[in-house]
Amino acid sequence: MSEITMIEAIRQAMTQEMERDSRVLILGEDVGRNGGVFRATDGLIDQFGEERVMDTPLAESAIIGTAVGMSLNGLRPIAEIQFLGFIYEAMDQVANQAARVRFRSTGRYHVPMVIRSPYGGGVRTPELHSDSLEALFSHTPGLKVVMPSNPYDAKGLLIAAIRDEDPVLFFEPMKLYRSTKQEVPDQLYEIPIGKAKVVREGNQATIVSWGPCVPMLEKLVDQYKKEGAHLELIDLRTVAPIDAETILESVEKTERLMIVHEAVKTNGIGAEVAALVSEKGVFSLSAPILRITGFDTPYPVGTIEDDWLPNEKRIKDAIQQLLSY
Amino acid sequence: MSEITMIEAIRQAMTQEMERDSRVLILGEDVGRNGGVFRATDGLIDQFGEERVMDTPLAESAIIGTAVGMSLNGLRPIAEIQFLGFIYEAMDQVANQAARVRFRSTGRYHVPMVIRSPYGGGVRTPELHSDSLEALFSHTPGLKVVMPSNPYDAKGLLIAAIRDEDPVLFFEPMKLYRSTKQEVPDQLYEIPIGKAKVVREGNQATIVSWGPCVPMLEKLVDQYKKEGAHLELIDLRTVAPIDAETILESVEKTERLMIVHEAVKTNGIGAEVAALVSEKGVFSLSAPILRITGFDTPYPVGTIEDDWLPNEKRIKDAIQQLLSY
Amino acid sequence: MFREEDLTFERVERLNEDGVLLHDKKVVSDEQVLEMYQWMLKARLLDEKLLRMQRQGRIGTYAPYSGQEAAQIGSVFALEKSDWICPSYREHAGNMVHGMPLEQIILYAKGHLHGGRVPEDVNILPVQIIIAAQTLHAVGTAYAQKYRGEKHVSVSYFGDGATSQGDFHEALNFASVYQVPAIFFCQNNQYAISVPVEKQMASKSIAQKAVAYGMPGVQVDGNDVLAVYEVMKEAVERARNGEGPTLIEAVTYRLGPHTTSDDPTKYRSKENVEPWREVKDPLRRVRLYLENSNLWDVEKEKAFVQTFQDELDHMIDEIESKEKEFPKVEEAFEYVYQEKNAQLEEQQAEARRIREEGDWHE
Amino acid sequence: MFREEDLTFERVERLNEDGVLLHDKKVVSDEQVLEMYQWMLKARLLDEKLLRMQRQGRIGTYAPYSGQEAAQIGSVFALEKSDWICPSYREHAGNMVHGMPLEQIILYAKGHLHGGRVPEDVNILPVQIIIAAQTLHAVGTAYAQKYRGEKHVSVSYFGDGATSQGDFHEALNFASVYQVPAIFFCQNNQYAISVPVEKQMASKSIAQKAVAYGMPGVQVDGNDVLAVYEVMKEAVERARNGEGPTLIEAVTYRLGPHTTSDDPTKYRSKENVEPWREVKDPLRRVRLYLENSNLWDVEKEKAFVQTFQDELDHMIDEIESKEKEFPKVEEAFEYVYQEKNAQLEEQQAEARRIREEGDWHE
Ligand SMILES: Cc1ncc(C[n+]2csc(CCOP(=O)(O)OP(=O)(O)O)c2C)c(N)n1
Ligand SMILES: Cc1ncc(C[n+]2csc(CCOP(=O)(O)OP(=O)(O)O)c2C)c(N)n1
Ligand SMILES: [Mg+2]
Ligand SMILES: [Mg+2]
Repeated sequence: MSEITMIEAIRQAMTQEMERDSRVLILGEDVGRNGGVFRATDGLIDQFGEERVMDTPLAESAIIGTAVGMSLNGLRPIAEIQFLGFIYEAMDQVANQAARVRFRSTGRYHVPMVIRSPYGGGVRTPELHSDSLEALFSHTPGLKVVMPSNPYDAKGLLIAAIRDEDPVLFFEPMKLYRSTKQEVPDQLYEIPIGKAKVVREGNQATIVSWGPCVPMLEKLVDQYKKEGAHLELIDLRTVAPIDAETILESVEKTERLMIVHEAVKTNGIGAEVAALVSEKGVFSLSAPILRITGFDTPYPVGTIEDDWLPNEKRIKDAIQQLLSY
Repeated sequence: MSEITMIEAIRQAMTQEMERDSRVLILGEDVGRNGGVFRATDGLIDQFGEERVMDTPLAESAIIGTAVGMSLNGLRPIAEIQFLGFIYEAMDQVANQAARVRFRSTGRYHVPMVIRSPYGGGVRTPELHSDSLEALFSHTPGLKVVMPSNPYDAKGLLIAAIRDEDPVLFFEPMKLYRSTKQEVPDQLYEIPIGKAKVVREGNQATIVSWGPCVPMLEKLVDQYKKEGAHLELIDLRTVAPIDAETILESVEKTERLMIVHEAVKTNGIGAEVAALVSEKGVFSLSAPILRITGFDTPYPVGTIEDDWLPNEKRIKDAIQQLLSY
Repeated sequence: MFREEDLTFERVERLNEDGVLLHDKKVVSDEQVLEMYQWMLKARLLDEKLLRMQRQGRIGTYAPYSGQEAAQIGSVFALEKSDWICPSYREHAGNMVHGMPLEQIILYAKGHLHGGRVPEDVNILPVQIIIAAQTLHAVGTAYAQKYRGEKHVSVSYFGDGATSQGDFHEALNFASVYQVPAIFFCQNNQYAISVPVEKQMASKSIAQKAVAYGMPGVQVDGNDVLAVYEVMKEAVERARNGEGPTLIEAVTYRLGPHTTSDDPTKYRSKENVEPWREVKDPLRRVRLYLENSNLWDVEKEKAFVQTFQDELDHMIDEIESKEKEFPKVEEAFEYVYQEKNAQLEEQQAEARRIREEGDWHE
Repeated sequence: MFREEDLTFERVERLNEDGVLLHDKKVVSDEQVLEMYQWMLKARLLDEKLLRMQRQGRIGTYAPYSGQEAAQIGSVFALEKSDWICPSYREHAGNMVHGMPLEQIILYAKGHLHGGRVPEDVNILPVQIIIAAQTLHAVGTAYAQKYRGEKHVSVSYFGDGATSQGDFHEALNFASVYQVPAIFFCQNNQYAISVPVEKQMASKSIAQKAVAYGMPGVQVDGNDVLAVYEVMKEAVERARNGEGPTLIEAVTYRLGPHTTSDDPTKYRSKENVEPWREVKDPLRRVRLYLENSNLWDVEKEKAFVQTFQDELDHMIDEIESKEKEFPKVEEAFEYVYQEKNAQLEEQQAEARRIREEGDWHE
């Protein structure tokens, strides 16, 4: 056990998996000599050499397409997209290629690869660096989308992703890279992909979230508890597939649901969560389902992003509203 | 007025707009000499010349990126993506560029362009030609997504799209290109983007759909009517933005909602429709919200696609279920 | 200033249109030429059969390759079975030679769920629909070979139109930066659907594009199976020796429509096609050579055609007799992930129920 | 076989590192050289100021361009105001000369909502973050010019790293196919963040890539403002005359970090940087030339620096005194579409309410 940040946990997961399995390698822009723009791969090129920690030319489609080819021929690449907003360049290779090879070859081929990418707001990045695009991929069968919210989960989920036989998108909230430390086991361990975690138990309302919003919500839920309001907080951890069972069980108990995410509202993952409940748990509901999310505009500039993101004020107002029913 | 097919209506809209406004031009693969693989632009190169009906090299990102540049400099391009499944190649130019120029320049620039693309199943296309990807774009602020279901709407909506000052994705259900003819006015007319149409009135359940499923649903609803069940059918026509008002009004009356679309279920537009209702109309509901959609697999091969798509049997079963509450 | 005028243009040729060898140096034996011809003939017959079947509604949209047999087969002849092929949709001739079973090609054409299931021991990727996407897969598979110290090469096949795609450029760049054993084999059949190559690009050749990547580029007469073989052989040797990738442009012609949905009279004239269908036909000159060498004659041809057609018909009959047993929709759910998640389980059950209960589309 | 060895490599140079003209033929007057120098100096001072402000937390992440002033300013000097610029994020020097107000540059750096609002009469697109995306916008804007029969040209600016992107390739191909008046101006500053150009590509130059498109390609000493001007002038003339696009590679060097978040010591040594910071500095040689021509001296330099710095400081003070009045979140909803839809109306009201009621982040 040691107290480490999320970025350290991520680096540790990759290092240990690469030590264990020579088929695992890393490719991406600036991941080698520079150790990644967030230092996620710092030092790895010295340990594993440039054949396994590949500084690539600046071309996202090629990074993912090459990784697909590698996976088809026995390797297990971890491809890094420097910021999630740049993944559009590689959409065909992600959605038409990686996601479909198993299906198109009815199992003759499959693509055991991981795509890591930082995302999310609140850190005053330049334009186009803060988008949360998970929903695009949840609408693409063949992909899994994992979004950790703390160092412990990050390590266990990334190891599970590397060992997964299918393409896994692993999105890392950059706001949380170094925001806190947590006790993380030194050894290798897996956290199953596709299982949500109830991080706070309660019976008055359910809050579903993941990634960057979770720590803020934990704090808020703890605060409410002191004031006597018992909220249940679910960290999805994996947004595709969604762990519907855990959500439905919770809503059955609390009768109230709120979803919090940074991505823009319309057709975000929040929509799918709401739809699942309106399909299978509608009679449990005593209140409307609320979504507190990024607004339906492009991610804005630094001077206004704090007012654009789901923030405490918005969430508290929504909780008030839920509890008023 | 003349009786024409949808493909003719589309061609007519483009022709008449090009006659009216010299800033309008067309670019895409095989749109010139060949007249488009579906003949949507047949004859246009003869009428307008190859400067205005441009056969492009085979590169979707360049088609959209060039069109963005044209729009920024005073033209009004209509770009064709040969099949919607190929738009992934141009995702950056669509979602990061076209969609955001107005925002990033706070109004100094805007992008009045149309992206036309055939989509949808049931016509035994080769792999990767039948995907319905509208939901990817509804999650991108700055874009509008229009999906007509008949010749009359297709003409009016396309004209509105061409005249719109913002980028409009205009998706054409290839199944309906030539399936029926309809009376369409010879002159130019606009159908407003963003307004749904109640195509059948009823009070026992609401069915929301768009594009390729609408004709089948009209037939079914008419059938039910004969049998004494009164279903309301809403053709969204525009899936981004969604006309929430029309849907909510209907659900308030019918208390039952079903959404039908060809796209895969998870995080499809159906999720957003369900979420909107669970947010603003949840207390009207007497039954769970049902989604009858493509299943959560990649679009399958021709021998099984009819069993994969929303089909009459599935829809009837769902209606039965809705009415049983 | 860099200008293309400074380049020296050359098109490699070995066997002229009359079946006469242009150089003494022949790198293949007459037995091999015969074998190549027989494959080309089979390929032509298969293509014609599939085209007919499409017209009869027995298969789906089909992309014929007639005219391009020399390019495909000449190049695949230079490969070992352990080498990888990343093909497009118009590559059945080459794939067949590399081990793709005929049955598999027919199942694919029939929209059978397993149509893309390449046999385990055949190193061919599922045919690529998305133009140029496979060029990157060749880089990745080649990298894996190099990484493991294997001597295999990866070949990606694509058309003239594909060279306009960003992926083509990114693939050549990656391949040359990492010096992987990849070969980029372009069949310049002069059209991307309706767009002629002169409107696809402003350069005089495709091969010269290699210069942008510090990579060797070769243009070859793609209807000359011996020239193609030779050029490919050299590229394969360079790749195996760790000397990196090559771009090959095989200049050929698609005799038929782009696909069965295409009407080529919209964009090219009879006069344009005619010479390619006759004197320039890739089979013709090999047949002339073999006849002149007394290795082939009309009788042999007739017997060969009969045997193969019988084999083919028999195979198709077999497959068509089982059409009712083709996989059903519920099987599709098995191939989305290694393990089905809860949503897929539920949907699979629903799909099966609907299909079994439904009489709506019988 | 096509090989890069067959090309003749040449780098255009006019003014050597000692400020001595290498050719008699000078296409600019001394007054113009002086003007160029003054712009370069202003640009350097602005860059240094912004870098300091970032270190003080007064602006966000910043991408300095010091070292690249000659490339940017020399090339923009060859343009008319009616020509279009499609810049990347490292182009303030050139943009400034083309008419971008200093205020606008500062607002952008401050994350002001209107930071990207280029003045109506300035033909510069919002700075591009997505590598190489703007190369296509140059094709489109140029096409519009050609379509309307205007003589303006469009220039896209980008880095060495950008040449690896598919969009770069597609843009050059489109531009050459349509023969639009577009110029592709690459500042090869030798690094894409940490990746040196030798790992970015296997070709000996970037300029040679033009050959793949049948387009002229020129390599120029990017730290030589006169050579850059001359080469650009020629390209602009070709474009205006309907002779199509040109690719220009200006070989230069980024003296500072990639952005203020970058630590260049991770990937390059002091020895590597030093010569570029000294003898090769683009300002130095022009200053030497001007001093030798008695057009400039230490006093003049001092006075000029003082005046500009005062102007800059004053402007920044003005802006910073109004920071509380910067646009609020609700204004963002005005720029998604020409007209707000119902959802946006509702969300805008909510955003305003939350901001006004909220004390949570004061
Ligand atoms: C990304 C993408 N864009 C468009 C298409 C549609 N399409 C299929 S084949 C084709 C032309 C391809 O031309 P070429 O590369 O020369 O290959 P050929 O068909 O001549 O063998 C086009 C445009 C596609 N399949 N994928
Ligand atoms: C599509 C995309 N991928 C990655 C990045 C991250 N990124 C920003 S600048 C940069 C390097 C660019 O290098 P170059 O083109 O040489 O320009 P320079 O920064 O040297 O001016 C990278 C990788 C990006 N902005 N866009
Ligand atoms: Mg072709
Ligand atoms: Mg650079």
